[in-house]
Amino acid sequence: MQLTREELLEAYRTMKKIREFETRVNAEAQAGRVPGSTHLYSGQEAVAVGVCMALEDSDYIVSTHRGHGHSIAKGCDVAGMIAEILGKETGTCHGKGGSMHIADFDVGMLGANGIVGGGPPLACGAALSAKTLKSGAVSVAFSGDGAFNQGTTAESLNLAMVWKLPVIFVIEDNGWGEATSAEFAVAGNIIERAKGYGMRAEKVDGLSVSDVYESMRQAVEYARAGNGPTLLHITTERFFGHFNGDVDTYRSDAHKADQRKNRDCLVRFRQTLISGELLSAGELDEADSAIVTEIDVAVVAARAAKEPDPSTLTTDVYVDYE
Amino acid sequence: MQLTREELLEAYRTMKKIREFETRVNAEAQAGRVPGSTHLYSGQEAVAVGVCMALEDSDYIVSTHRGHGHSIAKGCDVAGMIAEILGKETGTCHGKGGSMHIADFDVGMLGANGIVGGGPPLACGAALSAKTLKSGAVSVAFSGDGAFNQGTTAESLNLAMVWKLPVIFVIEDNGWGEATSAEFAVAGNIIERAKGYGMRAEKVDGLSVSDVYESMRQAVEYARAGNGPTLLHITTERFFGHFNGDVDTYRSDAHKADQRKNRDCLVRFRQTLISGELLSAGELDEADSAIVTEIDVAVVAARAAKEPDPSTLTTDVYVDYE
Amino acid sequence: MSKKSFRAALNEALHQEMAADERVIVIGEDITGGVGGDGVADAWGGAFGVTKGLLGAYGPDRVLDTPITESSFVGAAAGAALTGLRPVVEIMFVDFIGVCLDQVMNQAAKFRYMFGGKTTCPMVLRATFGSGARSASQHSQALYPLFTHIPGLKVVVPSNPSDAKGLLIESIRDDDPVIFLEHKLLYDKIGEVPDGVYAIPLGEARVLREGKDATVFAYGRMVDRAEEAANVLARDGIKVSVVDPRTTSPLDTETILEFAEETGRVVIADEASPRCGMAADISALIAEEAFDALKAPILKVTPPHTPVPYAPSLEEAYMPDAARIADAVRRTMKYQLSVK
Amino acid sequence: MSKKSFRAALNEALHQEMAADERVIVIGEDITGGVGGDGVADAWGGAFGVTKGLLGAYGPDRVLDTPITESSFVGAAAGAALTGLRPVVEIMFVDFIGVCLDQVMNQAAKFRYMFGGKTTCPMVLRATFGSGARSASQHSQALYPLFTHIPGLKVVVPSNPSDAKGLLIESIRDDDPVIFLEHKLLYDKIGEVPDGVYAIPLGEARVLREGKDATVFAYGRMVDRAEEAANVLARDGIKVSVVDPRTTSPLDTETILEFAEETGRVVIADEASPRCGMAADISALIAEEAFDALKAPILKVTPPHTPVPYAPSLEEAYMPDAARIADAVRRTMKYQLSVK
Ligand SMILES: Cc1ncc(C[n+]2csc(CCOP(=O)(O)OP(=O)(O)O)c2C)c(N)n1
Ligand SMILES: Cc1ncc(C[n+]2csc(CCOP(=O)(O)OP(=O)(O)O)c2C)c(N)n1
Ligand SMILES: [Mg+2]
Ligand SMILES: [Mg+2]
Repeated sequence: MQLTREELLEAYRTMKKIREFETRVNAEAQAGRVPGSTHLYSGQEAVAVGVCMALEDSDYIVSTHRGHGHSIAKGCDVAGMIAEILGKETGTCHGKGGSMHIADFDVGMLGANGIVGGGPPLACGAALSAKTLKSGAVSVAFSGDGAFNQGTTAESLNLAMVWKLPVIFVIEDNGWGEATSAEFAVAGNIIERAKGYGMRAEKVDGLSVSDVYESMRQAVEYARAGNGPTLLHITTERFFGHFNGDVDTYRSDAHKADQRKNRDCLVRFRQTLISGELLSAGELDEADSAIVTEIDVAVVAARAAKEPDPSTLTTDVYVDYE
Repeated sequence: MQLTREELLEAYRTMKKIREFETRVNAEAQAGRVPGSTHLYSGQEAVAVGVCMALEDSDYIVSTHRGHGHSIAKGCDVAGMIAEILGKETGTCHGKGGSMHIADFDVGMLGANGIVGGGPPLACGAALSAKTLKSGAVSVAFSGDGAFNQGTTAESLNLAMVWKLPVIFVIEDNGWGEATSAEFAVAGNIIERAKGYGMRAEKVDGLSVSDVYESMRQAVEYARAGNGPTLLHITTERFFGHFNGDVDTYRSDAHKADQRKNRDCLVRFRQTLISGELLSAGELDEADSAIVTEIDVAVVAARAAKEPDPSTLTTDVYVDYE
Repeated sequence: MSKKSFRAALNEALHQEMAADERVIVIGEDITGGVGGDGVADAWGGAFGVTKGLLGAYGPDRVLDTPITESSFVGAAAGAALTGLRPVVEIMFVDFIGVCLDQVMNQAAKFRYMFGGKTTCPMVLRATFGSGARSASQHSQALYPLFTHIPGLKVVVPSNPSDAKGLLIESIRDDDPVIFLEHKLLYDKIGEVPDGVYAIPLGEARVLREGKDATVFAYGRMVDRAEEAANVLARDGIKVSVVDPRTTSPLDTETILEFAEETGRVVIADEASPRCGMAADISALIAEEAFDALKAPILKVTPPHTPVPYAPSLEEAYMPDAARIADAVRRTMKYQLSVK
Repeated sequence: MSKKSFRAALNEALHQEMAADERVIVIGEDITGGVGGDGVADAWGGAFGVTKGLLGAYGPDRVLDTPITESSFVGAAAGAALTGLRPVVEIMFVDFIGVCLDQVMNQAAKFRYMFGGKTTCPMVLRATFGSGARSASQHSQALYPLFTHIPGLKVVVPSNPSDAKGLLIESIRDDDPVIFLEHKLLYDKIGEVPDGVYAIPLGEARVLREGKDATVFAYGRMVDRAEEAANVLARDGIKVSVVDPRTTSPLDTETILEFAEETGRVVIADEASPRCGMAADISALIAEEAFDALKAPILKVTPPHTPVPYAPSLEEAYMPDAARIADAVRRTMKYQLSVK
């Protein structure tokens, strides 16, 4: 399906927003202003954006520890996100969650997750709500190649088939789970493993946002029509180390340079847009600078925001906690 | 590979021993002499026997809640087993374990297991010992069709491939997990699911003890040669309800009658032996009556045995517990 | 009001809440039983028959059987609770929490807090617990101390049919995740149970009897045994209060402290393992907040720190009985405070 | 004897035991780090660097990286322990026990008992724990009360480098399953650590200082804070004993009771959640067995019953500090026993 100019520009904007956001988070972290650690999404933008472009606000996503990109693509407010990461009361979770627990129920973002494999069962549950309440919504479980091995993921694939749930399993295969390669850790083949459950499954080039979008669009259509789940095995690139403190010596410098040079989904998309005369360099530059400004404003505001008041330590444990 | 007369007779004996044991356990239960509940193995004898015939004493098996057959086939003493099931101090576990926790380390039976899916990780561990200590042993994880869905099983298939372990996953597919059919609960196909991990996998007719033995023999050879795991998907029949108190109304009487009449592995084996002139009816009858006597002696002794002394309540929690 | 079993009372609670609120769904292994078979449907209605009949009344969209994959379906209940449903999910034996604790401990329990109060997770996890059924080590644990330890969870341990019904209705209506634990030896217990719909607030103890000599606190199946002990003691002129806090979290600290203060002598009879258990929890509460009133050491009557054994002779010795409770009360009565 | 970090002390313990006993193997995620990459091998040596260098010394057959599947590899450790090996298995954060508790609680912990004493399961499960690193709710829990509750497990919570080494060596040699918990903020703590091989028995408390006015019991990172509090109090002439029981199971009840009896005033400072926690456990022990000697309520200093928050302002308020411990001691000192 052909994307309009506006849709392409929006996709570019969101990818750029994620990239810029992560660049600034990394800078804040290096300056010692991020209290915890963060897992940067840079390099994988085409996945989050291609996936979420195919979704409505009323659809659900369940994210991972590497959740900034998913959150932004699903429509979370970046000002709240950066404030959350800096541990401020203006943060998305009022400072209680931090980078790994960003959630925004208004846009169907059901939460990042610090537990590898924690998300797929929850995504099945959201899909069950959609099915039971006949809302027509679909639900997406983002998982990494590492998370794909967790028993919870395997169980969820089975449950989704048994209950015929409108859920899409998006496996973002960046080749690594922390410092362990997928080549070592993932036996066999992700697509074959999904097909073993009788599940519709497709391999997708995660460097192409339009490929991701198109595969996702079909999966959503399939799910909304009541046909059940799909698994998308999307190959992608993790530019940084596993977390902001990881020096990443297990990958050669040559590998990392090559990644940035030849396998950058944002650069590729920009080139495609320009060479295909879909958008001009000027238009894209303009988008870029608007985003840089937006993120900068957000960062400055987050720095200035107050830390949560210690009296809030014991609130929101229970609905009726005193 | 051709089995000798002696081997065939031994296989028959063991199958009969399991059948007779279960018949007596059931009778004891109905008479109110079994304190807990038990899961009868009747109908599945060809699986346990075919599998264990291909193993040495030094090989390991990890069993399930339905473990009597596996235990007997691996060489556990039936007198100890029945005493254990009756909760006596002469039992295999001195009355502490009961039906679901029979184990005998001297014959490589690492334990029945009350947790569905509890066994496969343990079997990987036993295989790891064999590999690390270069003992040449292999390890077998028995699991039901229901247990096959558990995340622990999926993780174990992956781990066995990643670590190239000498482990054999024996999936005993009796079509039911309690009152839920495998048709409902197992999405896709067990063999395809195993192959998704790149694992050697084979479907086997569990009504034929020689088919089971032959497939198992090859899997053991493959594992001992250092090639890694195999999964055997063995179809079989559960004659009784899920446990001794299950009235089993979810299967029609016709189905159950047909099972007993046409899909009894013991009857089939006997017929094959006789019609193939491998063993005579007389020889088999003789074996039968020896077994009936052996089990009867065991039951009578178990009934007469003492209950464990309450002072043993707190022993064997720790090696050095006081 | 009519006589009903604990099982029937729970079943009635489920029926009434499912009838009243479409968002209530029930999930679990064999909670109907017979899916895919050629025999009768709803053959089991749960391993202990608690969900029997729901399938017929509310259909397979709201009464969902599952594969044997607790992590995925307990997690699905949590995810459904985040998105508009009010699932009641069953794990057959609480011992099975080992395969799915993450979805309870790190997901359901923590959502509201981690997300800064932005959501609720109104789910109920039902499970049987307890020793006495000769089910051995992996099917007999109490385990409510584990859940009580985890902030974000509420934990209910009813001791009789009418409480079971009212507490389950309240649990379903509660907006926080609730762990609802049913002692397997109580299912056949009969009691007067109101026919109508009623809810019993979580965190309110039930006082079974008041006596000024000592107080016995007990949950679940221990409540009957405490009553039994109280009857025996009454014959000797010892008057004890028996208090069933009914929920371990929230805990009715007010009532507990009031009785501890009034009687000054306290025995806690609990079936859970002793270390970091509920008996210790209540004892420590009293030792900190009602110390002044104490006339004797706080005595805990619990099983030993061992797994649950199979053989009847051992399991009977494992579980605290009325004699042990009465004996503890007698010991606390005899205790003379030395001058400090 | 030389100065070493807590991390280095643990690493040394692993090296020494692996050198001494071929059956000792190490299993875990990224415990080498870099498998399948084109960069350097043993790049991580564990998420916190504790296993660094083992790969080079003992090779990939004894130092095993894993997929992210805790149930399978923790269970594999248990299975290996049943069959001749002595595995040390690492789960990166103790919070992850949620995905693999069954293999610990229902398998490893219960084998010996269920099987009637016929086997041993000599495995060590290592994990980091604790708050203070801004790791939020799913990566900051203490959780040792969960393990302490489970019969069949031993639980070790070291507070300093030399204890860490001696206790880890003992844990590896112990024939029962041991949960060995390392506070993540202690890894860089430096202390004198003997270079040779030594083992510290499990179940023996360490007395850091003796003072007759009150006793503070503390584990892990709370031990330093208790010492800090004791120093502050000393300036005011209040002399407290500080006792680190070092293991929660077995518990050195003898030393605990001795100090409770001697000082009559007790404060328990603990980082675990309060309900059914270690502070409650120790308090209840004392309230039952040393009641006679008590001169004041037993005070617990713990975090509130909430998940661990992310923001520094909240997390600092969450974790008990020296000021709160000192304050509790002062409150217990002021307490005057009323005549009963
Ligand atoms: C249950 C659990 N085990 C281990 C971890 C530690 N951990 C955090 S992220 C990660 C790697 C995940 O790899 P993958 O799923 O491929 O996602 P990626 O980091 O590549 O995005 C690990 C092991 C965890 N958070 N939860
Ligand atoms: C973790 C866990 N969930 C549920 C159960 C209850 N249960 C015991 S046996 C069983 C069915 C197992 O089915 P299958 O694996 O096919 O073995 P079968 O009974 O057919 O031999 C169930 C659900 C359990 N023991 N453990
Ligand atoms: Mg990855
Ligand atoms: Mg089955």
